Amino acid sequence: MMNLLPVVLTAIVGILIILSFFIPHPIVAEPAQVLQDWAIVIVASGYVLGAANVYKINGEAAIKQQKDWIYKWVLLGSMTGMMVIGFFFSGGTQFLGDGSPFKWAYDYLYVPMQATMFSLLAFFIASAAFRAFRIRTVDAALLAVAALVVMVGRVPIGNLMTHGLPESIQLPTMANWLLEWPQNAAKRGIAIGAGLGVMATGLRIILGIERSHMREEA
Amino acid sequence: MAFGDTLEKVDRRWIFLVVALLVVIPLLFPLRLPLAVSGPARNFYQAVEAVPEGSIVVLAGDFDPASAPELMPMTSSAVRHLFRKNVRIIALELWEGGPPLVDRILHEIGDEMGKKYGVDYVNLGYKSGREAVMPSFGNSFSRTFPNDYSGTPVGKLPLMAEADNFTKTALFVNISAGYPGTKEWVQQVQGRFDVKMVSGSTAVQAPEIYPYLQSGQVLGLLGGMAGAAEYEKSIEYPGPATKGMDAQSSAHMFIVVLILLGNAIYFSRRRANR
Amino acid sequence: MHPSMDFGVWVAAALTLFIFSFLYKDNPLYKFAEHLFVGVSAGYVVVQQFWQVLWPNLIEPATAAGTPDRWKFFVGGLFCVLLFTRLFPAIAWTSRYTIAMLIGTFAGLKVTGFSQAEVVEQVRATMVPLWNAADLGGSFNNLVLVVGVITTLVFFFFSKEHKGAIGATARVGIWYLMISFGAAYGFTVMSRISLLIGRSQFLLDDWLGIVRF
Amino acid sequence: MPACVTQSRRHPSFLDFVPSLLLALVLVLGLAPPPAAAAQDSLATTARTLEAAPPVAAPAPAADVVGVDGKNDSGKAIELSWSASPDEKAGIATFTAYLVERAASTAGPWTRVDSLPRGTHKKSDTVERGQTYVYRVTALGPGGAAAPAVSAPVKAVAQWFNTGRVSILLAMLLFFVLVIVFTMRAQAGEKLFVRRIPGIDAIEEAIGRATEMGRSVLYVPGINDIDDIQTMASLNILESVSKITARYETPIIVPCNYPVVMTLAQEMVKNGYVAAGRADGYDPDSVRYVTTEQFAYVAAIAGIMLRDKPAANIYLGSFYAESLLLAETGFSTGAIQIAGTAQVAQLPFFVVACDYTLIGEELYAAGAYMSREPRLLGSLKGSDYMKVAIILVIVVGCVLETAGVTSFKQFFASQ
Repeated sequence: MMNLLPVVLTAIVGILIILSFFIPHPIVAEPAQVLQDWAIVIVASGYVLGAANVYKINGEAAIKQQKDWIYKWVLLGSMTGMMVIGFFFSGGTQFLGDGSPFKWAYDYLYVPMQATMFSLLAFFIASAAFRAFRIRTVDAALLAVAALVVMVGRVPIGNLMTHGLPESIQLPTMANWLLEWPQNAAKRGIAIGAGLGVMATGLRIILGIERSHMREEA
Repeated sequence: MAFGDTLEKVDRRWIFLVVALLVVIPLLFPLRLPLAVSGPARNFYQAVEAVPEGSIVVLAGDFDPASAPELMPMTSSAVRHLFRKNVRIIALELWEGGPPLVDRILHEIGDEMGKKYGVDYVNLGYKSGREAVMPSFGNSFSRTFPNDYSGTPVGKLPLMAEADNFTKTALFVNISAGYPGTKEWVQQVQGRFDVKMVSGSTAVQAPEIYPYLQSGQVLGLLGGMAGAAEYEKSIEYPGPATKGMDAQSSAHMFIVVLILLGNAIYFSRRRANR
Repeated sequence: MHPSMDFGVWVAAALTLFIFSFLYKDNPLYKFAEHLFVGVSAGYVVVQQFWQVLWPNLIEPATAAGTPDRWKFFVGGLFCVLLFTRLFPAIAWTSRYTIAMLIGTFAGLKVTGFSQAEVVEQVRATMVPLWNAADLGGSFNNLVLVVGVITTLVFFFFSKEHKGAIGATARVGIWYLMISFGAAYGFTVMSRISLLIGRSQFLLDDWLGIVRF
Repeated sequence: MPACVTQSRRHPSFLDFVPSLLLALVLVLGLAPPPAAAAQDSLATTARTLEAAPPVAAPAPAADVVGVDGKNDSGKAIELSWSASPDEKAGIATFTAYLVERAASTAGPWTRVDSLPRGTHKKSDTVERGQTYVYRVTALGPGGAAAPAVSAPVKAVAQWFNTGRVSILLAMLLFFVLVIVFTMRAQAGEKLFVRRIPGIDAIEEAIGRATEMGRSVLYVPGINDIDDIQTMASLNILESVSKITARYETPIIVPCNYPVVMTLAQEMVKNGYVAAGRADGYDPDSVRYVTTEQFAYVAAIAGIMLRDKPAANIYLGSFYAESLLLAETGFSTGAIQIAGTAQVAQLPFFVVACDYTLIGEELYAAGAYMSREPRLLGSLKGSDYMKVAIILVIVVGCVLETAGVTSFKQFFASQ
């Protein structure tokens, strides 16, 4: 019973949402809308729950003085600090207003660190291009040619290099053609396949034969 | 193959250093290489250009600082382009990390062009809920966003009284870094509410948007910083994306050289082993 | 050169350099910045969710007296509370109702969204005229598109061994896939380099004031 | 405003039109919310001519105002259309705009809906469900307002089916039936054929080589939690892989980044060893929880690669930016690399650096094939037959489009 009820709930909710796509009548549309209203706040609560888990995992590591425990304190301290200034010292719903301490932390801590973390990939991609891009097969050769044409053709240097040639064989023209026709065709094939995959998964979830999401934390 | 061997075993930190130099030097000493505007970017420009003066456009800025260098220039250009045409903007954001970035753009350009908050533009701020927000927002802007970015009830904003769903808007501009983003807006809103839509995407996501272009689900596409630079050129207001194009070119050329060199070493070694 | 006079910009620049130091090797400065980042973003998200989602969409309407259909907000709030039982193993099972509802909602939305945008619309857009004497270039492009979509679908067909005609068709499908992966590779390179350009612009402009972008 | 004065003197029922006249006044002064570019332009021109030109006549009225309930909606829209005022044509200065108003009955009071420029003869209005409305359209000009054209009463009701989505419904039903039928057939024990997948065939060969070299096998189940179907597919494959490593007596290392994934992975590896009849050979420490931090997780795996030098690296599951770091490090250690993911953006990095790559759905197919789970097989088979149907529809559609018949394609258009 305890296991069956949630499965039935999933089925009812899923079918209602699907029906609301085909039936505009408010008898179906309004409950579907309410479900979406709830989904918005539940997902938000999910983020808060996730933060609680960050506390739990890192708190344990910090207290038990596991590897890198000193940094765990940095993590816990900065997280707590953000929440304290965000909840109590930044003007409530105006928390992201100019001049609030929370906005300062966003501008000068969050933004530069997140942006820099991801910019590291620029270096790694260069290194991987040299050390782990091998044209061993016809397939890889096709991939390489398309990659080179797009890399050069989509930036001004490609424009400069083939400036004098007839337009149809200029690099930007070739890059754009590759993108708009053959690569587009393959992406569409993938999209159709992936679309069917998602629909099948959705159906399995609604029918209750896919339940991996129902497992609880170990 | 001693040279090849040395090269292949080279510490990758040397590669890192060259990448850094090839990005920084062109930024310091720009060449201003000529830029060509691609079809999808031209279509983006034309779709915005076709918006009747005075109408309302929805702008969803779904990104965070990680992709800001690609997407902020696009957002700025789109806002500038729309304001120039006296089009009013309703903005929203579905990525938790980015709302202040979009808000800054709106206010900076809004102030510069003499636009009034609440009348000429509104920033509805952030909502969680990914796909669940989208059809919900399409049904009613104000039900999904009862308050704006800074907590003002939307009932107090004159612009919001004019449009509460997509039937009253002329275009939907989505600036998107991934999930949730252009793909999900197309799936949940574009078809369902029959919305005219354009997309500015990170370069990583851009190839996946092409099928929507050919089908007409998305009317125009800006792909990555190059797309942003093309749009800056179209609206004749060069910004950071245009200024980044020399560095982008030099770094791309370096990666091309790395791929070719890596394979040259690999093939000569294979021949030698035979 | 006009270095920034803003303390915040110096903090941002220092953290940027801490993270870049990882490229030389892993070190305490990087570790510090990494953990600071995780902490700051986790804290940021909680505050953001509270003031921009939970407050206007749940707490405010549920506590205000005049809200129409207030029961909806109470039920929604109850589902949220149930989610937090996951923190307490003894009653964690009650969170299943919330998860069940959420999964059902998303499953429903995805089923209809994908069937319209990714299947029916894509199939419709692939029905294109293959011969138009007035526009041979366009006809050729259409042919490239249709052949690509069909061969790619054949490659992802699992009920027959890839031999004979099916094998040959699937082979063409692989070529299309490889071209699309090449394009994706090129675009990914573009994205990553752009991010580095963005950081360099910050360091050179906002921090050091050497050039203006 | 001399024009208005002239108008009022000539028109018998002036009082009826006070609101619209005021509106016309407001419009001409440019105070109203701008209707649209074209109207504004013409209004501006009119305003200019007015100052100098002699009074002009009011425009001829619009006619045939028809309001119909908006299709396929929840009863919130009325679609209005009317035929043009004969004076609307360009070059005739007496026309400026249409004023659209509505009321509960012809007795009024009338509320303004919109004003529309020349060339626009329809308007979609948002209304209350189930309430009756009458609409009237008045042609406005510098010479005043024409007699309004009034519609018959109209009511918006909610529809029970969105007829614009028939093609989607049919496609969905067909596909669901296929999936359900095949799932039932698989459950009944029918052996459903799945084609060979080269990357999967190569796994045994790679494990064999690791055995010869006396080295281990590294298996990375992706970086997402179990709610990602890719992770589940990977764990299904892991069971079969560990069966092979058990047979060859080769150690397998499985670093995980989520606690739940680790628990399941342990179960899978154990099952594999038991199935191979070597339950004693199972080492619980072979499956490890590392960390949920993306880059820290990758750094830990790179450490394993450089230290233990596994001879075969298998990356199956969901991957993001770390794909290229894994593939690069593994490549530099000379291991055989087999990868598979449905994250399309990451596939290029695997294709160029790995010996075999499972592309997109091949990962799911491999999971279904190796686990023989009816629910997975049913979906796989259902998708296969749906693809055949799709290819047929595309071919027929292309032929008809080429022949100039567009109704088939039109049928698939949805809203």
